[in-house]
Amino acid sequence: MKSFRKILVLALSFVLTFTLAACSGGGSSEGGSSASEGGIDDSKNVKIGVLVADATGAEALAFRSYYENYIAKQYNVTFMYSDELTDAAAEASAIDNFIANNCKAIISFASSDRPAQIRKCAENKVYYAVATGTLSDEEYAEFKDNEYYVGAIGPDLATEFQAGYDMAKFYLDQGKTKFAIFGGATPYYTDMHIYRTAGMLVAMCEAGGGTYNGASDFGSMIGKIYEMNCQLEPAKIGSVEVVSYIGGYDFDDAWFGKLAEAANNPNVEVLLTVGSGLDTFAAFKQESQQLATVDSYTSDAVAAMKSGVLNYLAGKYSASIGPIFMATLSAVQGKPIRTANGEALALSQGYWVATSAEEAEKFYAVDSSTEDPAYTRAMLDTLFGASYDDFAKFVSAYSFEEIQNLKK
Amino acid sequence: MKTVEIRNMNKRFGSTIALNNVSFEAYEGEILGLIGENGSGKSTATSIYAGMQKCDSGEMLFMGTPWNPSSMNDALKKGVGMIVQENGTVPGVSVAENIFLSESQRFKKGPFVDRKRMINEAQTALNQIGADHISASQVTAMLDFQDRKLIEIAKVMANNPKVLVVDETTTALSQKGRDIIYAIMEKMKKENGTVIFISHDLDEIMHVCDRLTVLRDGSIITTFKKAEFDEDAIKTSMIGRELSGSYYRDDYGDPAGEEVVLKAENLCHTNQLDHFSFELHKGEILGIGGLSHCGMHTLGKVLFAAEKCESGEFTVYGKKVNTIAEAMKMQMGYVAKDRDTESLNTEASIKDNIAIAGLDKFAVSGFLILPGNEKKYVQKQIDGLSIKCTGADQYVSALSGGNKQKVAFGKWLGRESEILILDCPTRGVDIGVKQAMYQLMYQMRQEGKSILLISEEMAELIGMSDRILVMKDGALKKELFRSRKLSEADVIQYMI
Amino acid sequence: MSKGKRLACTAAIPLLVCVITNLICMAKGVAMFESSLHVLTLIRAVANVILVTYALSINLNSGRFDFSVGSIALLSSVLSSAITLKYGLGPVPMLALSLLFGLLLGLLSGFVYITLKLPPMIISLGVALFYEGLAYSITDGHGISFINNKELLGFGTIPNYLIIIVCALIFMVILFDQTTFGYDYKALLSGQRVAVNTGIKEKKNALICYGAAGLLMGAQGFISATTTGSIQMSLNFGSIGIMFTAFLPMFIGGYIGRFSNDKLGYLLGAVSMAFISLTYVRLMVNSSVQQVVSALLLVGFLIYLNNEQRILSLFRKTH
Amino acid sequence: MDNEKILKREKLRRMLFSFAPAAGLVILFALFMAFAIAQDINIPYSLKNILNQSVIVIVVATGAIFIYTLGSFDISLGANMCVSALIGAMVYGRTESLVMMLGACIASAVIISLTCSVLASVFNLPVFVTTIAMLSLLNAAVLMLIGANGTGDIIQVPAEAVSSINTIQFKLFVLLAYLAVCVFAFSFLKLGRQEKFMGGNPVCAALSGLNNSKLAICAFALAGLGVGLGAFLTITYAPTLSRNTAGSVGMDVIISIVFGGMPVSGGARSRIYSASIGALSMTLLSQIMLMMNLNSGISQMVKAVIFLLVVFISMNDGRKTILPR
Repeated sequence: MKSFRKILVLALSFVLTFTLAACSGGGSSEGGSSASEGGIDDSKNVKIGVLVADATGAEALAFRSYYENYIAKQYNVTFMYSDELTDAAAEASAIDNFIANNCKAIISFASSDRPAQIRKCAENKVYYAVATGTLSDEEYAEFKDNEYYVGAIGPDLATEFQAGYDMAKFYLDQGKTKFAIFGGATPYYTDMHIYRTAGMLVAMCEAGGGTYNGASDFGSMIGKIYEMNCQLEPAKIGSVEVVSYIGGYDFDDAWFGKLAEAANNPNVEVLLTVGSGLDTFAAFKQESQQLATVDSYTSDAVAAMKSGVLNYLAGKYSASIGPIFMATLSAVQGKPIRTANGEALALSQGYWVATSAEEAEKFYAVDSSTEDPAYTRAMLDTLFGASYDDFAKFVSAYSFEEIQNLKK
Repeated sequence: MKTVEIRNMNKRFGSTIALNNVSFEAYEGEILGLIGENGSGKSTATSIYAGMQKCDSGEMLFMGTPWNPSSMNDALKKGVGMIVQENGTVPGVSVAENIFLSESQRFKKGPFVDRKRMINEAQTALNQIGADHISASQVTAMLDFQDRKLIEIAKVMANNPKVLVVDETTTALSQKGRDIIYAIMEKMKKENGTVIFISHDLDEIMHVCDRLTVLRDGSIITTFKKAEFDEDAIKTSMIGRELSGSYYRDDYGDPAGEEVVLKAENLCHTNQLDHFSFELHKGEILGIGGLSHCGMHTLGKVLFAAEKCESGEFTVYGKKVNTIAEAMKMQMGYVAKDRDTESLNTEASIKDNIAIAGLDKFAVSGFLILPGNEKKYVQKQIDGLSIKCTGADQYVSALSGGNKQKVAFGKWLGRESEILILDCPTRGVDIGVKQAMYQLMYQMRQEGKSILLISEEMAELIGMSDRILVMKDGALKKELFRSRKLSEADVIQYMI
Repeated sequence: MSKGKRLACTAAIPLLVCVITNLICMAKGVAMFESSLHVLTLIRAVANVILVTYALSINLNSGRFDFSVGSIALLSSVLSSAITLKYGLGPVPMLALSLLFGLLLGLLSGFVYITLKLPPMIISLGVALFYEGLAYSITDGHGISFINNKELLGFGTIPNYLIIIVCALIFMVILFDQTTFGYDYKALLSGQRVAVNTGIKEKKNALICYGAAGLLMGAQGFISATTTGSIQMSLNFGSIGIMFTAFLPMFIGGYIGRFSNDKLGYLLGAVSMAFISLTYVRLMVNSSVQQVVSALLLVGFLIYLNNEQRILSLFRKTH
Repeated sequence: MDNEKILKREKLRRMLFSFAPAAGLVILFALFMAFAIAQDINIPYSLKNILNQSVIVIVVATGAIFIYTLGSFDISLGANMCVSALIGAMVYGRTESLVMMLGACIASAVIISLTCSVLASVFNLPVFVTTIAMLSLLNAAVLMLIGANGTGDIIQVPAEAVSSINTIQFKLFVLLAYLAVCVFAFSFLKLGRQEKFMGGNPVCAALSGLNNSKLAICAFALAGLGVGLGAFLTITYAPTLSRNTAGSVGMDVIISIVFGGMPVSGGARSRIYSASIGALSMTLLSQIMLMMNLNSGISQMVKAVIFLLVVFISMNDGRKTILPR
């Protein structure tokens, strides 16, 4: 009868859609080279879950391609990627999914509620590591002895402050005095962006000899920003001036209007952005102005440096998440990398800063290649089961030149 | 020359048989009457012929050639026009656009539509049928029901069809509108066209038609020639059986109760009610009669607190009533004229419709509804009114007109309403079911219930009411009392 | 209603909004139009809002709620910019491609609607998810960026936006007031059953509606892409946000439409919204205040619209 | 074919159609088990996980069914839940009592939900536009609440405070208790029948003594209760709240209700259990997508196709001559 035919169609179409989708899905890894020296056991496939905070940002995609197109090809590991996780509940569900799918470890880019993530992984005997991020001091104190907490490698808040400071200082030293600042997610109280903005302002205070509404050093500046409910205002800082400030990611007509307004201001010399400079000021920038941002080394960013749209790029190189992967693999295979008294990793890593097209191109060449990235398998293998000091020495040599020396 | 020919046509709507092997024909220069109960198939057959819907099987010929129109417009262009009973115009557009609905192609000048030419041609079409008081550029929504029907007529006549179907249009029109239609039909007849005239009104049909075909339950019964027209013969062929027992009430001496259950004083409401006062007694059927716009329908709504009157007030058992819920607590019930939107929810089942008004009646300790109690409560009404259905869960939309009305009655009888306001309760119901309704009304009267019978059918008022109040322009014109000698002429003189 | 009064009522809201916003700016010591950039910001806002308002109103007026407008703009701009960058084409070919893809995506959405015959809101939920997923898969999540392409970014000038606005207005007025499709559309709008019985082909009409809405959203996608030089991907209904910007202008347009052509009414509604956006820019209003003001304006105007008689009679009583 | 046989077929067909969503759920579950066994995942943990992820959407969607039954529509439920959760967490911060937190969540959710319906009925605005305006107002309120609380971008409840009740048993208890209340109100109280009738034909409902604004208030209150419980469960599941909390709940509720076979226009065919079926089906579907490890674009496309297919089979009775609106 007509209705049974419909139910049959339903069943058939399900099976058809899945088989179609299944074969087009990401192929599983081909299995890396067999057991190599240093005792890495490549015989058993290790499943690692990755918690994604931003599924469409250039930086996130660059990281993903390093893991999926290089690491997964070199080692016998499979990466399972979550959807974009916007809140703590989504993170908890994603971790549960990974645990259910027998993931041995989880590398997390999501930071809504790190303690909850670590507790859930520890409860279920799954190793947990923080990529391109850090724990706060209290958090580190709480989890440093937990054997399932591998550690964190990435710019700590001091490094974020430094990135903002260096960016502003680069132009202050050139005598620039009129700035526009894009505060990004500051209004949403996102620490990373707050500390970068604070860095810029402190650098301006030092160069301009004034204060920003009374604050001039690291501590007072952070307090001042929170005091203003993270809604910053343009202000004169001695001889330097923040001509205009925009915060938030509204992407509506008014938001574009504000960005255009800031860039179009004739006496603004430098456009400083805590992030996504290409998606904000790039289209409105005038020839005479300089645009600085914190982003990753993508082909678009490098092309922008070449064409002069972008003039200062501080970026995390995509291979920077290699060491944390190796630390996680070591822990999973029973050779955890701990401090003398058994504490987890907590290493800071900064940015590659390119202020000219050639530099940017040089960084990009290394960063984007899937044959010879910044950290190759050979280099990472030296970290397998390494002592904390050797590991720390390797990680702290993160500038471009130091990495080239490590390669030899 | 045969213009219209239909051979062995069958049509079914879900479970109800609409046409069962129907064949008939009509000739040039003739007005063929079609008469029959609701659901007899007369509207279905003609609407299939006029292209509004398709038949399941059967053959159709027009002027001798096979005939299968794809839509009403297609049929109209090829010479067969139809004027439907329900509203056939689109309110939101101009009169001209209604006249040339889905024909805007004809007025294309290059890629665009020549609006001026469309309005001019529409105005000529209106003037042709004598409706020149309507301006073609006006928005249709601003016109009253009469003028909107004239627009439909103008639209059909603009294509000067060879065959014209008039489906129960005259009943809803004013005298001016009726005269226009009669003139058109005479003109068509003179010019060797064919008119198929469908109506409920026996006198009108016998007066206008040359031949009369009778349908019942989807099949042709017989055809009368003008000479053989006889009211009783036609009536019996329509119902197919002698009406057992009396049609209306046949008691004339039995007085109504003395106790006043409902008292209304000087009710006023815009142009609908003009200081209308009356009393309704226990165990009385009080008829309210008048032309369709005399304000009696508004009276029904006001007494059920569905509409607020501007001044004056009414009391039930001495108490004022402000909301429908209060009226229902005072055991009042209201069967609306527009059955499918105001009395029934056709989206829901029979059970839903009957139970909704009586939830408090079968709720355990006032709030708990148990499916068992509900089923019992509903089944009592289904059996009591002998509603023909597959079960309480059948959707009301699948029922016939008569059964729908029974469900509407069941809704109020279920909660033992003592005072019932019935607004045209037997409109669009077969004679068989009508008779059952009248017997039910009489039985309710005997049980001491009071009924306010609002009706546009004189025979019904005279046959059923203990007293008749005739209304005109919102005011009480005349009070008449039940008597064997009371005739329709006595009542009509106060209405017009 | 006399011609003069009709004209006055038509211009009332946009003029009122323009005056009030200018007063607010002056009160804060900021001139509304200091440089040509502000005019550009205003005109770009008008272009963006009017295209979404027209696209949404085509289907919403005939009772068809449509969540997929945002995703059509997203996917059509992704497809058109991908081809433009691959073959090094200029902005005008990109606009043409964007319109074409918008039209095709709209027609596909309409085709799914007339075949499955499900309530339009459900269809639009499925279609929005599908188009977002397709855009993500095509660009593998990266979206598209052409900030180095001065030629494409250069498109955003006042004359170009004005041309798009005028073309949209002419397109809507002609399509809906002059063509046979327009006549059938209006008939279906207020008398669906009668129109279909008389012989109007509703399926064809609905298909053209979805196609026209898609075309308009193609243009909107092009404008927002060439504004920033990059197209951000969005998943899980990330793209439906843009439709909420169209509700206030649509209601303003509906009100103005009583006194003159409703297409013009939508345009004047969009102009009013653009003035409000420009005020947010000039006063550097932060986004949460912006959201509250917009929400209050929407509710306020709706309260007026739905209680006009009560308010007017109240007004007459007090004077 | 005589009359009886046709009627029987008609009844059977309608009954089968109402089972299509349930059939969809069973088929999805079978596919999930097939993939789970093939990839040898930890099935008990995964099933617990599915319940954990669906319980919040089921609770909110079941409450929302009362609004949909009336034929109206609410897109601001997610934003309401975020605000209520933030208020609940702030109340916990000051009172350290879970009961107070629960009370605060429910109270604020019900009040917000009622303001929406009161705003619509007092000023007779179209409900769906009122909810869109509420969406913006609530999003702004979230930022203000977070600002006022002054603890950075989050408002937190200490994890150990809620860990005792962050268990499957507690969630099942809350879910089943709330479902019982809703099923009782929907099927055994006057409210349910009156709402179904009002959703089908408001004119006839009024003439049968039903009070539209009273029913709307009850509907929005019950929906508010659902949102309040959802907020409480969100806090227990993930005690760190931010402006993005419950970001996707608004749309998940609409998808789940429609996927569960509930007619968008409400009325007599509304079913209270369609939210549970829809929510579970969608979660199962996401789990299957995850196991296939597809790129998120493709998995969203597959989800869209299946969503339209199941709704097509469960809703299409094929006899419609004019296009639905």
